[in-house]
Amino acid sequence: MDVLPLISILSCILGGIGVILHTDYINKIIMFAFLEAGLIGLITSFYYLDVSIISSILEPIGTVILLLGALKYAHLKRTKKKYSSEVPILAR
Amino acid sequence: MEIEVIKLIIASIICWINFVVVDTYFGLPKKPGVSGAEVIGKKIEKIGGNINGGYFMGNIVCSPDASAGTLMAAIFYYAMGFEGGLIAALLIFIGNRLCNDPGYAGTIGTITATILIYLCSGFIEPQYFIAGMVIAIFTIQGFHHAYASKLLGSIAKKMGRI
Amino acid sequence: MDIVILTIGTIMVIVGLRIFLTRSRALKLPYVCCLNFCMAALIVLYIKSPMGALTAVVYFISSTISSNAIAHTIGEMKKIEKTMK
Amino acid sequence: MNVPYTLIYFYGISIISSIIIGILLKMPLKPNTNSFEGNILFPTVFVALGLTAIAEFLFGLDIILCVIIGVFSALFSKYINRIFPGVDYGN
Repeated sequence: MDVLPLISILSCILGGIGVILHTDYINKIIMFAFLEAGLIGLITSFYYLDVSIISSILEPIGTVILLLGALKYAHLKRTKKKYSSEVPILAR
Repeated sequence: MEIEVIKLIIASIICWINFVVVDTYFGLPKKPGVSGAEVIGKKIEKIGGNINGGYFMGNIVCSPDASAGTLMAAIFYYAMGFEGGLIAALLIFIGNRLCNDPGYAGTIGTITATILIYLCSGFIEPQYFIAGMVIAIFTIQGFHHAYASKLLGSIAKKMGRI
Repeated sequence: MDIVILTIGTIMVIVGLRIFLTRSRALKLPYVCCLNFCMAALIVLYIKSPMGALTAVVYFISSTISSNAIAHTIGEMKKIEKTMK
Repeated sequence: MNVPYTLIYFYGISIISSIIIGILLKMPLKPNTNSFEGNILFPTVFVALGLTAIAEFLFGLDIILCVIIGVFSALFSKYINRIFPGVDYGN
């Protein structure tokens, strides 16, 4: 058995377990990048090169959109808490 | 078997010297080029390393510099011959500009790596340079962060580029 | 088995386990960078053609953009936590 | 170890034509490591080398093709600041 499919399958399994087990969401996104590496290697090992190029171009776009959502969520949570401590009726 | 190990070690040493010298000359340890590199530098200083070596490692993570240039030169030389190194320089320049970096270190590192591989092509085949670059990046980014950052900081101070 | 592919595979397994076991968020990113180097090298050693080299360089640059975005977001979140205290 | 010498002539033609067009376009002479603008040596020569290598791999080389590549690479690095602009993070 070749090395590339073996290591890609190992990387996919480790990344999947890591996405489930980690609790902080930046760690979840880092583990998602780890899983993407294994996925692109697994696509390449079956000689689908065009699919591999397209999916590796589209991968950072999905990561950037997830990160924008995470940043907006953190900012919103901070400001909401401060706002609710001062004016309790209007918050919820 | 022994001669393959010797070729691997020689190629690894050549790649290590090439990318550390080019990156240090173009001022990677001096300041964080992009905003994400500062976080990694501060974190490495907190666990007991050097701040300039930390900036170096953060800049390598956040944009393709001479380390990526050396790997891409070896890859394109393995696939296409000498012209591949020139194509790799153009692609690395575009990648540097996509990551908000002026791109001096990556392009010149790729050209010097291509010339070094061409000079060594009589007795070391290019696939040994691919594995040698992976070993070289493993000794900096993956083995022991504090010791590697102290080593990079001392090299930068010795070259006078802080 | 070739010694080149075996060396890169061994390094990739070690780095993958260290990504999984490190606790800090910012110190996981250098290991991810090392993993990207290993995967690009394995792709071009599996497919020896100009198209394989193009696949490797496109994969490497786009994954570098991804880790750049993750590092920038960690810095921004630390800045938010510092100002909103 | 045996490079055909006509290839070196073609690469030289594309580099020299790109530098001449760069001088005519009034690009800055001294390289500045911190700025994003292209000067007469840095992106021009490397873009010309890369495009000539791609053209050799795809079509084969010619004198007129080399001159066209030189003009195009000089124009590309003249306007490199507009094509790939640098971003400053608001601090």
